[in-house]
Amino acid sequence: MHLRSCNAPVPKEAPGQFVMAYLPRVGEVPLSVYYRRGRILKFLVEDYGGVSTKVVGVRPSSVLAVRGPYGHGFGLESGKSYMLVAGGSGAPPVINFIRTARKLARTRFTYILGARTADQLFLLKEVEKLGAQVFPATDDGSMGFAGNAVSLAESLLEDSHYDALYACGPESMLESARELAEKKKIRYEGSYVRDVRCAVGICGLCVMEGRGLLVCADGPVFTGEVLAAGIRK
Amino acid sequence: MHLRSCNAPVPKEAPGQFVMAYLPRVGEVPLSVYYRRGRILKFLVEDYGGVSTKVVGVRPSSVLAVRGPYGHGFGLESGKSYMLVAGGSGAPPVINFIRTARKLARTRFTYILGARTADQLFLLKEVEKLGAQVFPATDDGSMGFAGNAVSLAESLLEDSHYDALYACGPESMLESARELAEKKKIRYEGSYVRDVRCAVGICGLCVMEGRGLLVCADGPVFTGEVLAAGIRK
Amino acid sequence: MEGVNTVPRPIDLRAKVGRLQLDSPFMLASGILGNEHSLIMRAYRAGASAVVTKTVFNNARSGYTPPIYFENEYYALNAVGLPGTGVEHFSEELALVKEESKPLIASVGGLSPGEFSHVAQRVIDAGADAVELNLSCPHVAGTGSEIGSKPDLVKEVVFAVRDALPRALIFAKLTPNTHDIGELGKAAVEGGADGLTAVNTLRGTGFDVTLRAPLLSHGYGGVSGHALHPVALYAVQNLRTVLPDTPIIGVGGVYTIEDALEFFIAGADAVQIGTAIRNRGLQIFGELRADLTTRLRNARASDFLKFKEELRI
Amino acid sequence: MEGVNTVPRPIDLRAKVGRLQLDSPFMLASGILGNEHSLIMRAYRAGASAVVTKTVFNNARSGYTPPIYFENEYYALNAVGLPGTGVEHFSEELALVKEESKPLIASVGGLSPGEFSHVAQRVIDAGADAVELNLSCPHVAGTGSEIGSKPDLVKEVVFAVRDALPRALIFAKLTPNTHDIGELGKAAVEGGADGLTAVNTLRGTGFDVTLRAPLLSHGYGGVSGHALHPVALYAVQNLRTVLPDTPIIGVGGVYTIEDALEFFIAGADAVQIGTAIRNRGLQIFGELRADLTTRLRNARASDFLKFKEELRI
Ligand SMILES: Cc1cc2nc3c(=O)[nH]c(=O)nc-3n(C[C@H](O)[C@H](O)[C@H](O)COP(=O)(O)OP(=O)(O)OC[C@H]3O[C@@H](n4cnc5c(N)ncnc54)[C@H](O)[C@@H]3O)c2cc1C
Ligand SMILES: Cc1cc2nc3c(=O)[nH]c(=O)nc-3n(C[C@H](O)[C@H](O)[C@H](O)COP(=O)(O)OP(=O)(O)OC[C@H]3O[C@@H](n4cnc5c(N)ncnc54)[C@H](O)[C@@H]3O)c2cc1C
Ligand SMILES: Cc1cc2nc3c(=O)[nH]c(=O)nc-3n(C[C@H](O)[C@H](O)[C@H](O)COP(=O)(O)O)c2cc1C
Ligand SMILES: Cc1cc2nc3c(=O)[nH]c(=O)nc-3n(C[C@H](O)[C@H](O)[C@H](O)COP(=O)(O)O)c2cc1C
Ligand code: FES
Ligand code: FES
Repeated sequence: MHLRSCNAPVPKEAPGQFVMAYLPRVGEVPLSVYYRRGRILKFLVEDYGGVSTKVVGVRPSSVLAVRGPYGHGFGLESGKSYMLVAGGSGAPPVINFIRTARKLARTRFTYILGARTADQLFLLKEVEKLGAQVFPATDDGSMGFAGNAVSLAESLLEDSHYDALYACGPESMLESARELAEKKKIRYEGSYVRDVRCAVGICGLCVMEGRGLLVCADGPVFTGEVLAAGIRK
Repeated sequence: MHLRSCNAPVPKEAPGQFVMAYLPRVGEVPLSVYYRRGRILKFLVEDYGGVSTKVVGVRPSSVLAVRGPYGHGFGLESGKSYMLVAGGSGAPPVINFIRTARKLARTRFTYILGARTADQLFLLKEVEKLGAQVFPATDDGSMGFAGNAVSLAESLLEDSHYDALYACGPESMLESARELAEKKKIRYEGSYVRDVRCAVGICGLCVMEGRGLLVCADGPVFTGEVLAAGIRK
Repeated sequence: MEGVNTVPRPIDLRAKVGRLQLDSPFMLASGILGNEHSLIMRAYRAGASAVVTKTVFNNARSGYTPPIYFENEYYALNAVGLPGTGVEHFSEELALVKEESKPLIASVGGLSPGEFSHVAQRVIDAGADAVELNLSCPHVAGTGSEIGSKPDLVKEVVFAVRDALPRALIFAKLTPNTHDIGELGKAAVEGGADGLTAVNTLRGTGFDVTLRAPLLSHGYGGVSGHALHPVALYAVQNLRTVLPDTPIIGVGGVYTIEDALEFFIAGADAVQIGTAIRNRGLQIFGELRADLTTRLRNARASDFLKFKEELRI
Repeated sequence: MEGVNTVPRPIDLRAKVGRLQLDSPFMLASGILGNEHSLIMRAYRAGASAVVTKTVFNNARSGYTPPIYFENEYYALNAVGLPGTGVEHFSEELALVKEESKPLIASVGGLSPGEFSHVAQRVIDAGADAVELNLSCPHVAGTGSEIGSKPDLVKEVVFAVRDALPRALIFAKLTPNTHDIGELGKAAVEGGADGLTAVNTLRGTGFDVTLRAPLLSHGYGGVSGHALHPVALYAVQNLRTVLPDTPIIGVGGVYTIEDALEFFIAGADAVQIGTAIRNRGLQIFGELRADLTTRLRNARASDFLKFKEELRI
């Protein structure tokens, strides 16, 4: 997991939107903006073994091209309490969301980061500094809650009320987060990953199968209702 | 000689600029704007036997396309006295000039229209109404001055001072007008005709030979100095 | 009588491309969202009169890795590389499309006449109303325009498909990367095509000057959008001249009703929309329908087919 | 030392296209103002490193009647029809061009190999430094791309000119209206061309929907400007691949220094400017020179030839 920055006059994005980052002679990957300040963009990139490995390996002097931002981010309202669940490389858009949303009045965040083991947990301090309540969860119990992030979210939701559950991570995690929110009758938004190639809603490759929705143009963040309704929305 | 109007959202032109008028299945000709009011443009078209003949023959219901305006028009300053010499189809831009310039303070116009015979003189009353002093000249002496328009201009210049001599008509007339202005040491501007096809300064066909100047883009109105200097300007 | 409420005359937008009946002349072009059943249905609901699917091959293809798409204000460049799951799986997708009243046209690819005819047979069996043979993709080796730029190969491929499917509706999609598209059109018709789709993208490329790198991972791709429009219009005009009676679908740079009308003047029977979907969304179909209705009304025409005939020059 | 006045390093913009020596890589394209001696001299004075004249034939040609030109924000369409006074008169024009230090390249047309070689001989005799064979105009019957789209004819024409002018500098200007521009380039080189100019315009057309009429009197014409840019870049890239050592001049949609740099990345040795003259005037030459100087300076390069080699990918 590395931190990369690059200069690019990319228009300002909303948390949850993504860009396409192109490393010449290697490839282009969709990345959520983790941090931005003026022309500086930062990403958190997980090493998946393909293009991402090369992106992780770029030296600070390398030149990357960035196009975007694309898609739709997380809904944001002041005066609400948000339960935020991140897994793996799902952290960046969620942290960016907190960074933006914390400027709003009477807005509360609980941030859960799930991973297999303590080594894979990162940036917890940083998120704490942003004013969120932070709870780690590890499958092996090596740090924080022993179990998956959504189970932890469920137990926290027993104790206190939240207006919304936002999630970003593996699709199985998103599925259980969505079910949990439905059960609790609170707003759900999740950021989904598909095979994003054109990123502009023309090639169809990032379809949410059977729903007529495109991750790149209609998402990557979808609400529970939109996911349920699909093209009937 | 006919009067035609057509609707077109052509940007406002300066007197002396021209448009390209396209009559489908017939052709396109450069025409000076004779009159404009809002989306109504009027032209005076002489029947030369080619495309112009067909343009002259269009019924009021026909649809024409107009592109432009193109080129540069006559220089215009208030407080000056202008000697304006028109021959044949050279009248339209000159009349348009008077129509625009008469709104300026302390500006005087003398308008000479030359033709072979009285039948070919036209719109004299209209120009008088615009506040110009009007002098017809005919080769056969059938109306007004007997002789060519430039000779008449010369004799008028003997009697009183003018700041500038502007001319539009056959090239031989323009040549003598230019010489006259040079002799009298007054400003000269003339509107020239060449084989205008692209009208945007790219094909080179409307070149003022040996001068590196384009009628469509640098003209159709040229000052005496520019004509003398050519590309050295 | 002015001032009195009058019921506007009903306007009939129906179009016909040979035996293909359309509720308007505005179809979705191949490769644009037509790779999955729910996207196809979304296009129908947005007002597309027909959908041409993503080109399908016999076997699965992964296509090219990103970057596969570039755009500026003048054109789009793409080299997607014809990814797909293969005709077996794609036939299941086709079967899931529930839209009885609008034609579904399967775009068929192949590396040989045999593959074209096999895939065509499979998609027709799966319920496609017609096939469009992709003889024109400019950036995949061994298929597309490599076949489609040679009249004899065009004829051979179309003939193979016609032979396998004597009664199917067959369109041949042609490449503009040729000196003589009329020859390609004639070859397709001789091979047995019912109609032509003109055109696919033009070969093109571009570079990121700062990165000193091609804009597309494949190195080059296909030019679509505004830049393609005049070339596509020429193709249709030329095909209409050499094949006065052949059904022709125009495609290339249709963004507005004017762009579409130019195709009808040139001789097209219907048009497909591709790149403009990126800029104007699928709602472009509804907008074009509304704009065409207005045009017909203003021309005091009640029927697109007649209106179109009168546009022709 | 910052703050101390330093003399900026001298920047050398000289370019080389084979034996053609240029004071910068920015040339004027054929058909753009190159029909008369005073216009040619105006282009030189504005900073063009070389001028390619309007294409000249043996006999006078009147060309097409207006409308011959259309433009929108995406492209220009033209069908001027190669008007000219014929080589006899044009040779006199060439002789009037007084510019010793910059190359004058005569664009040569013909309806047969014999006409090409005859006209080429006349213009070289009249003082042209090189000829560019117009094997690519897309809208005149019997010449241009009708010849230039067939490798065997390309070779035959170039060979005839080479035969007549063993030592002359010969460029062949190629058409993008082909499936395989590499083949055309190879044929020209086999025929004896010193270098290639890529590309001429793409066939295209358009209609005025209100008038129900073609935008050009000829019915169709050639597409230039922005729309042509990706197609021309592909042509140069492809030619550079199949002909690694052949001098290549890129032309098509150069408006900015970025557009030119893309051509150098693709493998061009110099570029020609056409349609952009309409938008940016002849002063574009001075602007491009200034912009290239800045680029070289920023890259700490002092010399275009080296800079260009490093750009190549
Ligand atoms: C909107 C969006 C935002 C993203 N933001 C980030 C981010 O901020 N940080 C980050 O690290 N990653 C992010 N990703 C994921 C990232 O773009 C790539 O998918 C990931 O880096 C894999 O790329 P790769 O080329 O290394 O892997 P590949 O070579 O493509 O594959 C490596 C392995 O991962 C699997 N894999 C790859 N992609 C997928 C997929 N989409 N679905 C299922 N399996 C897959 C492959 O099957 C393979 O086993 C985002 C993705 C999307 C769609
Ligand atoms: C800037 C500009 C503005 C103009 N404004 C007007 C206007 O307001 N009203 C108007 O009536 N005309 C105007 N003209 C002239 C007009 O555009 C045409 O040149 C004229 O109508 C001849 O067209 P045609 O097709 O009928 O003649 P053609 O068929 O071209 O020729 C008919 C005869 O006229 C001769 N001829 C045609 N053009 C020229 C020429 N350029 N030089 C010398 N001889 C020529 C031909 O040799 C032939 O004998 C203008 C021209 C220019 C360049
Ligand atoms: C992203 C993209 C993917 C495409 N994929 C295909 C394809 O699979 N099969 C095909 O025949 N044409 C394909 N095309 C070409 C289009 O169908 C169409 O012919 C072309 O884009 C021109 O139309 P447009 O200018 O409206 O986009 C594709 C075009 C684009 C932009
Ligand atoms: C008005 C016009 C006239 C042209 N005439 C010629 C010509 O006579 N001979 C020729 O080889 N190319 C001719 N061309 C093609 C250009 O030289 C050039 O190849 C083409 O326009 C692409 O470059 P651009 O995009 O910079 O304009 C002409 C182009 C235009 C726009
Ligand atoms: S990635 Fe192409 S439509 Fe989403
Ligand atoms: S008419 Fe083409 S340059 Fe003037």
